[in-house]
Amino acid sequence: MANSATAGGFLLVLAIVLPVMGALLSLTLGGRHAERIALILMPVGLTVAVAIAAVVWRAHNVLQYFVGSWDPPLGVAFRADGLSAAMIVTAALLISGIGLFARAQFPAQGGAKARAPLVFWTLLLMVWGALNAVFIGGDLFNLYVALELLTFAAVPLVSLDGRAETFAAALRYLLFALLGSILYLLGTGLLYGAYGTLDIALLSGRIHAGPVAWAAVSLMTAGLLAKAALYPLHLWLPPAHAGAPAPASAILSGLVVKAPFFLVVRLWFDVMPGLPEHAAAQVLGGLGAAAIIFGSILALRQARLKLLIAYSTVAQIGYLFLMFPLAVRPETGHPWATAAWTGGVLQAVSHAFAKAAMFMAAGLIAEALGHDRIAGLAGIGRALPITVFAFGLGGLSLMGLPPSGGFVAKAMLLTAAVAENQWWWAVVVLAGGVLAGGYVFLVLARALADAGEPLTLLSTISRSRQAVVVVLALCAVLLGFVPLRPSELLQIGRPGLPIAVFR
Amino acid sequence: MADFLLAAAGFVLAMVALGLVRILRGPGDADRIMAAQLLGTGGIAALLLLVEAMSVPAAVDVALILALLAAFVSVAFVKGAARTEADGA
Amino acid sequence: MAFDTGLAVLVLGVAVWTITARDTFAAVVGFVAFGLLLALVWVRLAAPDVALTEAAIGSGVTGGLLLGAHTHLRRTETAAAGELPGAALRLAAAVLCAMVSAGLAAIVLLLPEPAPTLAPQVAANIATTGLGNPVTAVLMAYRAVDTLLETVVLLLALLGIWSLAPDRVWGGFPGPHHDADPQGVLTFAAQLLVPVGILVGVHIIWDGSVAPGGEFQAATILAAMWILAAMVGLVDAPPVSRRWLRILLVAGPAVFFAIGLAGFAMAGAFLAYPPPYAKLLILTIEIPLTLSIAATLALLVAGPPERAPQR
Amino acid sequence: MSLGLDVLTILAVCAGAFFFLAGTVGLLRFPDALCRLHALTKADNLGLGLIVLGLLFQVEGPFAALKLISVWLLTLLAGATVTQLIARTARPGGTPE
Amino acid sequence: MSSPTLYGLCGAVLVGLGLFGLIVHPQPLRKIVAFNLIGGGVFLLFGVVARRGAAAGFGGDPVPQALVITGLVVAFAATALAVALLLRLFHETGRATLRSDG
Repeated sequence: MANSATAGGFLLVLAIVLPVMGALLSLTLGGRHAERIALILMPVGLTVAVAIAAVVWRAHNVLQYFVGSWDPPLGVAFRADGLSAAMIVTAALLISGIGLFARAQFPAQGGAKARAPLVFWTLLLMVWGALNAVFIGGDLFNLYVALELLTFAAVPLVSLDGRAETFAAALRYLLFALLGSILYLLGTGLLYGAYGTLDIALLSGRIHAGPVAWAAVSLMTAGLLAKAALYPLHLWLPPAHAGAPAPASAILSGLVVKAPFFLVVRLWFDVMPGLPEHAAAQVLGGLGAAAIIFGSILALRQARLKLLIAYSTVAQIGYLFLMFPLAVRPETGHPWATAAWTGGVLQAVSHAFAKAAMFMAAGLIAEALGHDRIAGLAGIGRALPITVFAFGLGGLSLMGLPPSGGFVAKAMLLTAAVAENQWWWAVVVLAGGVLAGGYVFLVLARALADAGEPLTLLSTISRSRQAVVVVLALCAVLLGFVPLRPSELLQIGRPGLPIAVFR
Repeated sequence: MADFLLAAAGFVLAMVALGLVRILRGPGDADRIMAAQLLGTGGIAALLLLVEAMSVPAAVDVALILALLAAFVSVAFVKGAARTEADGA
Repeated sequence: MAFDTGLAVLVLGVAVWTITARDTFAAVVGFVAFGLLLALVWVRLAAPDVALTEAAIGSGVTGGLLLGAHTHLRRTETAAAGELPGAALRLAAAVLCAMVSAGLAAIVLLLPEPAPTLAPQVAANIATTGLGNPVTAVLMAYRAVDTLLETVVLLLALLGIWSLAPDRVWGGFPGPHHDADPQGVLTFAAQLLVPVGILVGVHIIWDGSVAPGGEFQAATILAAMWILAAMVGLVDAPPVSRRWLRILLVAGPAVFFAIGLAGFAMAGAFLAYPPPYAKLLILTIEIPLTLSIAATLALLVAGPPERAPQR
Repeated sequence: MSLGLDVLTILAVCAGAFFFLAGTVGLLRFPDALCRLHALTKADNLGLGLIVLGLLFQVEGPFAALKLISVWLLTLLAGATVTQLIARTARPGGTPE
Repeated sequence: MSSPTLYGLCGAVLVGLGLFGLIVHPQPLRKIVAFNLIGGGVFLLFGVVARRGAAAGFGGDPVPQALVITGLVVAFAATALAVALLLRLFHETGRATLRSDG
């Protein structure tokens, strides 16, 4: 990895500073301005995100910045490799889409109605800044602060509606997240105590297999799993994600849970690349498999649409962790390991789009009907065809059917599992697909059923909001058509891979 | 001298530890707060002795803050006690 | 060594009490005692800056916050205690936690000798920051970005707390109103304490560049003094919709960001200070930052708006 | 000179420590809350005061001495406030403020 | 055994104790207290790491000490948010429990 700051590194600073300063400004100016600030920052932030990806792609190397010109280990570095770039662009696209969708739900208002809009728009920007900080953090403690930033931005989103049950859900989420943070921090301290640095690049050169490294990484992984809601630490997720207003659910399910997953990937593949531990990776995979099966079965048994989608998130998070037993190999650069790794990351990205679209579609349906009971969905397919179509498109990706990003991701995991003679993971992938098909069709069958009499909708749903949902769902599908070049982007900066040897 | 001061700090802390038994035994909140008060004073005394024994004069500020915030916590308790009674009535 | 053993045993004893006490009030009092003892430990570990922070935040303000919460929840605690999980689960949890502790203890014994350290590098570069206190140099120069994001975390927590307000009181006064009692003992105590506290706060921030102390510790003291004055009814929190209040809250981080961005022009990097002006710039950040953090901490304790703004 | 100051310090600190001992014994042995309160206040105010006095012989400069004395005064103030209010709450039928 | 190591062992036990409280106590306020206890243990371990790294005339490595200060402030913010959520939950429902049923 390069050992000095690279040109264009200031883009990384902007990726954090712009949203955070925007949030501070909207907190100061309040009510009517918060939405405007967010809407102005969206194209700007999207440009920065694309620029980062372009610079990483053109240089074929890691984009690096030393804050305050202090070199690590004394200072803090920001780094963007191909994976960071992909996640930054994903976040920017999704935040913009969710922002456009949320305009109708959180319009600028004065007086007593000003609370939810101000909080939503400010937190939307904060989540964005925090996610970018997680994606480019090159220092383990700086990442801790970024994770806390993300937690504190995400928790209030859960109870934005102010309903009693959402306070309990938010509190439970907060307690899980805090436990996760403190375990992560503990691991960080142990690593510093053993190796005298918190910089990921320096650490990867100094770390060696031993009890201290293992204890630190286990603690950090455990903490991150609590935040990522991997089975059996998923209990907080369904009430929190289902209780939040639809745009907030989309942020939480689509993006926020991906940040701890991203850090687990960083930890296992970047902090300690030379230390494969097959048994530990099998445990992670096993938890992922359990998440897929239990999450899907619980999703099938839900009576409410938003809870069904939330349990589906529990299941889909499981797929992310299937990449560990398949991609953690003694010999780095193994072709099937690379396929599994790419599949896992692609799953994270395509699930982000698909799940955001599905939560927002569910939000529109609930707004139109006044409830989200699955049993009462009959006729909605005729009343809101575009929305139901978008829900179906998202479902396609969850099931892993072609053409969709989910299909490519799951196919890569499947192929890697078969090629590496770990067929049991392939069985899980297939079973998860069938179960996902079950709960998606359960909803679609109800929605497309004939209501007998024409539905009277509580409110009319604007075309533009439905369009945003469809576009996000289409993004998830389109990922299935462009797998090759982006996955090459993903490999930039991966240790031990031939592509990264551009120095 | 340093050894003597350290020993004195240890003795005061030991006394405080015995006082903590009162927290364990209760029976009322007043006793608990009294024990905490004793612990606060004893802790400050031990700290002052420690500062002199280790010759880190800057740490006197720690004692200063502890004394300030001990008062703060006490007021919080008293207000709380008043509130609880008002609730109960 | 004997002293350290005694202190460590005492800390553990108080901790066990805090966890096992049947009564929540006792646990909270135990926690305050725990924080106080930890401050002593930090002095023993030659970390006076941390000792100051622990005394101010860890024991003092957190203790006050928990005591306040307990007064509200008092009646629910006994009911909730009935939901204690069964003995088998508790045993399993105990075994798990004992294993975690044992593992960590083993790791502590396994830490490498000589211990890796950045102290020489901190010392070698401290001249360019113009600061005399190495901890302040780490917080305000080498790892300034952590500190910057941390102040944002505080603001975010405050926004999160405000967001809990019911819509009808949004923008109103945080927390309950306290009636002033001019003859009361508490009022008298507060009137004496607050000016002293403010002096101590100023002293701590002033000292921070050369001696232990800094903006967080000073801000906590200022915040505690404000809370004290509010508790006895001498002052009331302003409605959270006030523009000046929002500006006060954001000013510190905003100045931090502004000087950080100016670093691009002045010293070629975000949050870089040109050496001749480093100390001046850091002080320029620290003063508004102290006020902003103090206001944020005080309002964090005050809680969400509870009383509607007057119209 | 230094030796004389050291002796004074040792004497004062020992006396202070004795009062802490007395306070603790009182806290443990006295039958009711008000008696315990009495024991406690005597002990910690005097104990800390004597220890501060002892340390005053060791410090350099008036500012450090001022700090030490303020620590004691602040503790006295906190103690007095709390004791008075505890006394009221502990008395049957008494109300604080 | 040196004094820093002793406090390191103390920190290790504190983490376990706090974890136990966090798992076992049904009352959210007790969980919050337990979380702070874990925090105390974790910060203590940082302090031990710092003390072991004493060099260059400093009594301890200033970097982990600075990290602890940041961590303490963040932990306080977390405690304040959790307490506010808990009190709001209590005022809204009259109960202070995390159980979703009942």
